Amino acid sequence: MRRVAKGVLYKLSLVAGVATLLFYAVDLMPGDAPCFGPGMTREVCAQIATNRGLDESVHARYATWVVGALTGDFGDSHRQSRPVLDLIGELLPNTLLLSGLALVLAFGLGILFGVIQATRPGWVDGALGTVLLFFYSMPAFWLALMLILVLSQGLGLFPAAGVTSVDYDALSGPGRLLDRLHHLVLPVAALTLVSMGGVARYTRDSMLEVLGLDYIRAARARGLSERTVVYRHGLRSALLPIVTQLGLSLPFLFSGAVLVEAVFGWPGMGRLMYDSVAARDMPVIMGTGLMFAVIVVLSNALADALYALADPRVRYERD
Amino acid sequence: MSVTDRGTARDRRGGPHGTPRWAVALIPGLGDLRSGRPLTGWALLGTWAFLLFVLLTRSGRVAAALSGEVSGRGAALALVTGLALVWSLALYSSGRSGARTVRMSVPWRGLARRFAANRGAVLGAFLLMGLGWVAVLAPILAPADPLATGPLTDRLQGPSAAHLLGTDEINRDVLSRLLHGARVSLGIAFLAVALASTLGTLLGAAAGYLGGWLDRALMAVVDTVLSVPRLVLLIVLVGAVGRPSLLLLVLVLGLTQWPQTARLIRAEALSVRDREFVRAAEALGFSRTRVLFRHVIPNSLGPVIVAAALGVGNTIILEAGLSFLGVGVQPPHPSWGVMIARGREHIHTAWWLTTFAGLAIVLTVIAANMVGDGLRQGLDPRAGDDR
Amino acid sequence: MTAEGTAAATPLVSVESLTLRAGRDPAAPVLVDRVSLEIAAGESVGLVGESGCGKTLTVLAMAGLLPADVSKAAESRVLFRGRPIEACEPSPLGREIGFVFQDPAGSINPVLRVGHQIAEVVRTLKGTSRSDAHARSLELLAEVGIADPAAKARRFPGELSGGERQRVGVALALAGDPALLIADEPTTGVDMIVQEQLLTLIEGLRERRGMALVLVSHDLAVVAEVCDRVEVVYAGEIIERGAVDRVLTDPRHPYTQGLIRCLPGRAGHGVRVAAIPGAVPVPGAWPPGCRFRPRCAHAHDRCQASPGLLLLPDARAARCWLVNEGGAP
Amino acid sequence: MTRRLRNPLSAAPTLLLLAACADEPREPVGATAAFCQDALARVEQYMATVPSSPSDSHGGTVVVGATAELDGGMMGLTTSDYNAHQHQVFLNLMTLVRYDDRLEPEPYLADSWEWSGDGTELTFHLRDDVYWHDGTPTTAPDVEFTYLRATDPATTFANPTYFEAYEGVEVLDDFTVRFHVRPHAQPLDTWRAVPIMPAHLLSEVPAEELRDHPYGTVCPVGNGPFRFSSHRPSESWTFAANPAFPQALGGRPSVDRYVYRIVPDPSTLLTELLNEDVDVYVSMRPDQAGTIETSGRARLLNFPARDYTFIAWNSSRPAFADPALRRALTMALDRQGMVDGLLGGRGAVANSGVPPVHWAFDPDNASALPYDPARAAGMLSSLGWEDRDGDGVREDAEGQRLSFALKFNPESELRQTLAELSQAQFASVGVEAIPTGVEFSQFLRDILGSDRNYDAFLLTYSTDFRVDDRDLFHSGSSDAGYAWSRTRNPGIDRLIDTLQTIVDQEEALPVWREYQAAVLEEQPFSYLFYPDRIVGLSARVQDVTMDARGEWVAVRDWTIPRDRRKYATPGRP
Repeated sequence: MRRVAKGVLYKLSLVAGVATLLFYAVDLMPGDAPCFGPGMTREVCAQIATNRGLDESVHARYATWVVGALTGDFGDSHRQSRPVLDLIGELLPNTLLLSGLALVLAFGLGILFGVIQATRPGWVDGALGTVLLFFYSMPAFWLALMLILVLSQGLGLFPAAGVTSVDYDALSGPGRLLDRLHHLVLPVAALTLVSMGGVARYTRDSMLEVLGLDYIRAARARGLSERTVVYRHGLRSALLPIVTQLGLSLPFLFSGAVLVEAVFGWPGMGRLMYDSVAARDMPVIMGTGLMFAVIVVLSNALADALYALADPRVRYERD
Repeated sequence: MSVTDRGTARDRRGGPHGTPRWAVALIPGLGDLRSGRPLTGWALLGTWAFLLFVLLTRSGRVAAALSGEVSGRGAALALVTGLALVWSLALYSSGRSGARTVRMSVPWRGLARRFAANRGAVLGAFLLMGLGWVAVLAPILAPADPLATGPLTDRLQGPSAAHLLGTDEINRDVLSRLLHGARVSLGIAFLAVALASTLGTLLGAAAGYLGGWLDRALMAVVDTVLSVPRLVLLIVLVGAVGRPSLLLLVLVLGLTQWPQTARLIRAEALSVRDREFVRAAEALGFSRTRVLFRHVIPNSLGPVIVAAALGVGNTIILEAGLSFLGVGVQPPHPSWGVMIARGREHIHTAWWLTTFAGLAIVLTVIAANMVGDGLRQGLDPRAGDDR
Repeated sequence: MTAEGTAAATPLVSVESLTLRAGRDPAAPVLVDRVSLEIAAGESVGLVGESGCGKTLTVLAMAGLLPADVSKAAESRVLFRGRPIEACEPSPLGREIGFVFQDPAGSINPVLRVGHQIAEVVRTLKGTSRSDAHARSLELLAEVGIADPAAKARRFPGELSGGERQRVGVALALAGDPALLIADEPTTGVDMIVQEQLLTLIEGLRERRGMALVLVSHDLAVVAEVCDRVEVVYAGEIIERGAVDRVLTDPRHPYTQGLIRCLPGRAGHGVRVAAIPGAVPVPGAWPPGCRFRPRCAHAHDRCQASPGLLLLPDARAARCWLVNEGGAP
Repeated sequence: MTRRLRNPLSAAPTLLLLAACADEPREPVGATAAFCQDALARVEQYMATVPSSPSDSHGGTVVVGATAELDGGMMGLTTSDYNAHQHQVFLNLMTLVRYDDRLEPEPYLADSWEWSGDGTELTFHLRDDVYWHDGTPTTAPDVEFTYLRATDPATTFANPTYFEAYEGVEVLDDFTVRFHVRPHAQPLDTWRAVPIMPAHLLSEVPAEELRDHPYGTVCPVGNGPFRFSSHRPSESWTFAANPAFPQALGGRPSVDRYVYRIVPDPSTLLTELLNEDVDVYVSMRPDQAGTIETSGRARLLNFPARDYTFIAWNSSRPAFADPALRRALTMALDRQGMVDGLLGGRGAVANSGVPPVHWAFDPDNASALPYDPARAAGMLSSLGWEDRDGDGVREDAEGQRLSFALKFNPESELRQTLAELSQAQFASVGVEAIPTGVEFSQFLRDILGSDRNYDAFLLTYSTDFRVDDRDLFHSGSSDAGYAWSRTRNPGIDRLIDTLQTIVDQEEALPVWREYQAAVLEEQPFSYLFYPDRIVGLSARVQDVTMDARGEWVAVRDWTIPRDRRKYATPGRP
């Protein structure tokens, strides 16, 4: 019980640390919310700052923010004049959909290709490895541009931007699903292709290591089929480090999503965060930053939980 | 294991028989090739051939640069010293009888051998080395000034004999910008990774070896930094200083990378600190700092080296991403990321602007990854035997 | 009955001129050199020798389990019931040949429950239903002497003691009701009491099930306790063979004699194999002629030529020039 | 691998936190949410009662693509965003007057207006058939409310200079409102620019909360030809035709639905246009126009506007104090080349902040300060700037190098290109310009802050119809935010003062010419060019006219022909 409490406390303190780091780092950023245009005066800018409480000291503002955040009030966006939680609620599902799907595909396909590489040494391993490394070495945004140029503009197969079509609301149920999937193809492909290689390489190495272990040989000696040996015994153990990798790669996927979202006009958290930093929209920066931190901390916890689930040794060696 | 060791031993016995001494002295790397060190041999030979080729084909430019008439004195000096160094090395080794024996401790010797046996890794290493030289020699190699503009009415020319990779939106030579871009992109990546590795190694090893509050505090910092998506952190940090200079980019890329390294090396240090030689050193009464630097760090470096090689690739991509968002390298420095970002305006009509810069990134990152893979397998004997 | 008759006529396993090399290269060092032996149904044979002499590789070859980096010479043949083992369909592994590995901890998957692993093998080999396989796994656990099999079946290997783990290893090997059990140093790493229990278990199982048994050990005493016949291996070759009691009482090869002198009770406590000076030469560094020559007290000029395996009465054989001269020195 | 063991259960409480975060915003929180729910419900209620009998020519959905959000949304009292303002005055809200295509005021929400004899009282008579989208009539108190809030400093109205000459307001009756003013140039321009806001919705909102009030982005209830239907942040705004829009003003718009889509990457947006997933690409990059021309999959529209691009010189830095030097620097730049090359001819060389669409624009200045590097070099030499140490950069007698940082915000590709181009062209006359990209927020602080942290910078500025350079060049405001050159020229001061008080155009024209010549002489900025606004149009959309008034000036008339309609519209068979 104490261990659990300590774990939760540590994670909460991480989130608090991120919030503090972010608040003071953003405060260090010179420049104010852009107030600019013909006739816009310094007085107006100063008044805007006063209205938003920006003329207080940074510590006072931080305290105000913390008190608000603890009571579930993350403030209102300056650029979008609506509650931050409202904004996040609109955009987070988009990001989760894109990054989540890409994550699932990257890991699913990556593990599959990694196993194929590990079990088929020779040219299959080499060829797959080369192709995967090629995509892995690409900047995601560059691949995104190329995908748009070829598959959207050139062949007209997929829309280049957006989450849904303009007439989404008028579509039937299955039509809506198809429309969403149609819009997901390119961004998910861009994210998946660049991250798949890492997973595959990891899986391959892990598989090779596991497949060389005694108990795999022993399993074969007991007459188990190659399929059972590779997938049930080999992959199951090889997955352990990959599960850890899964937890650690979540922040990367969100980072990658910032750029992919920008290219595909995908209204998500990455873009929201980027735009807010440019506009010094502090409530949104803090809200999204905190959201990211929570997701990362959660995914680490999830990775640990999965790890424990996959590896009984963690469970019984705990005491 | 013992079997393959013997095989190498047999190779090593062979000497530069049959190759005239003068050839060995004149052509760097030949001696190494003949005495069964293909890695060193080809590296020396390749470098020598490349530098000589550049010197011969661009002698006018080199001379002008040396005399200060045109820019690129540093590059010209590097070219001449590099050539002199390679040659003197050849002369030196040919002046001695038999093969040189490089004294390496056992694990590193194993690494070198397994690395050399990995064709991909060797190819990657040569590619990186070549790119490194291209970056250093960019002012001499580039056919034109990367900042010099041509007439605006004639801009965005496609690849041609005059401009091998075409010209950009203000009629600058893309090839020249690409070559100079190598300086910026590689320079930033290597410096940032060096910074991160140094910092991460020191802090991570100290945390792992010394433990206690230092460990807890450092790991809390590490976990915190790793909880923020790196790109977001980078945007904020670059923004916090306002004007993204090259130095700043190196700093923020390095300072956001070290936690990963620290985490890796801490895990290593944790296992090393219980090994006999560390305990023995402590028992002898050596100071903890001395034990840290003499025993713990050298024996934990393996994963750091791998992470550094892979980190170079990641950093190049990250820098490109930052530049793509407009918060990275600032003009007129032509980094590859900047070239893609700027070229995307013309992606529909002038494909050469984004394509070549993108390929340069892909090539470099592939090379860095292959080297990283080679190192990883080289450091792990089990993995090395799978190939 | 006819089947049994055939089985009696053809040995269960016969190994003919087995030569193994480290690597594919025909010039690669030889690890096992022209070993031939036969195992009849129901027979129990011990393979004895110091570590590194090729015992384990020989039995792995018998089961068709050679590691990828070891290659078998073209003329070598391993026959199971008279047919090349590679050609047997389905593979006799598990079904006809059960293998108990040296390291029980390493040879059982640490992340799967014990009962699940046994049931999995039962299901694969016997094609039974899930519940039947589970019931059978409990029976097997009971058979190998694990108390409270139902509870232990739910445990992970890491939660069992070393002895229990090895018993599970035996149960896994028995899951297919094999005709031959190969046990490779099954008692390594366990204490004397557990070793005794395991040996008793294996001996009892063999008798009850009428299986043939190949027991690999560096300890002649272990083999003497369980086996009918013994094959002494040194530097990749068989150097002596015969019924256990005959070999023990009348060893013909100086190496066997050395091994016997090391047995506890004969040379007193605390004395180890060090009674034979020197160490087994590594593969590739075997001396020409008799390979035991450098360590042999009776070495002589003629020992520079290999003596060959000399057949003796009572199905015995030894590889020593001294044998021809009418007995042990 | 060594790793710390973490209890998997420790994730549970944090998981709840996430669940809470993800669920909560589905229901917008607090009183503001209730405000918007009520307002939108009343709009639906009212719209159900309006008879809509669309003819055959009506219908279809037009999709406009742009790279940025409508910052501030439809809150007309605070926005400074160009696109947002256009949507306010042409789609969702109404202004008292609007400009016709000759930029002369014409009636809009105000049916007519009159001046008192001494020019100090301006009386508007409002139309009586304009209703807010929730059915409330638009009346004089709405105008009064708009004026009072806009002039209240707490509201932070974006352009207080609009009301510099205004002294008070009085409501005469429901549809008559009178303003008290001091005589000044173009007095009606204010009411072309400031949309009238709904008093019945917003009068309870404290002035300081208006800027961040959700009215602007969640429930903008307007009275214009389009009514708000939804806003997905960073993604799209959707408006529907307002069937209750007065017939006298043209009635309901031609299209059923108008969608503003945000696609931040310009090249992706271009692809969307070429694929007809976007019909109107506004503020297209000049470089993309060429793609449109060669593709044949879309057409181009470009028109001169009120923007100009310039390099501002900080004359308080000694090197830039001399107007002659600034003129020499201008002559080192190939401005015609920029227009022809970078803009593809879509634009004109600039010589002042008076755009060609302005009635007082002086076309005779077009050939002033021509591109002449040799003459520029000569002028620099004669001013004492010579390359004395042979490093390619000129120095003055004290050895001070003619070298400066040229700041710009790298978010703009065009200005990035311009910075690099200027560097090259300055270098050819021995002047070292160091392009220095500065992130926009920081850039604004540098150029607007009182420390004037720049030597020179590049900017594109959008002037008002009522050109007033007081805050740019008048000595009286040289400490204020926009006095970038910090030049003090009594002649220019006098001209600016005079111009803002002359009501009659005939009378003002010669003064305007004199002013433009004075600016040319003083050269506080190196004016580069007036870029045209460029718009890409898909084959789907017809009847599009655009001019200096803005892209959306005639959005009511845009048509999607019947055979080109591809989107199903909710609620229409």
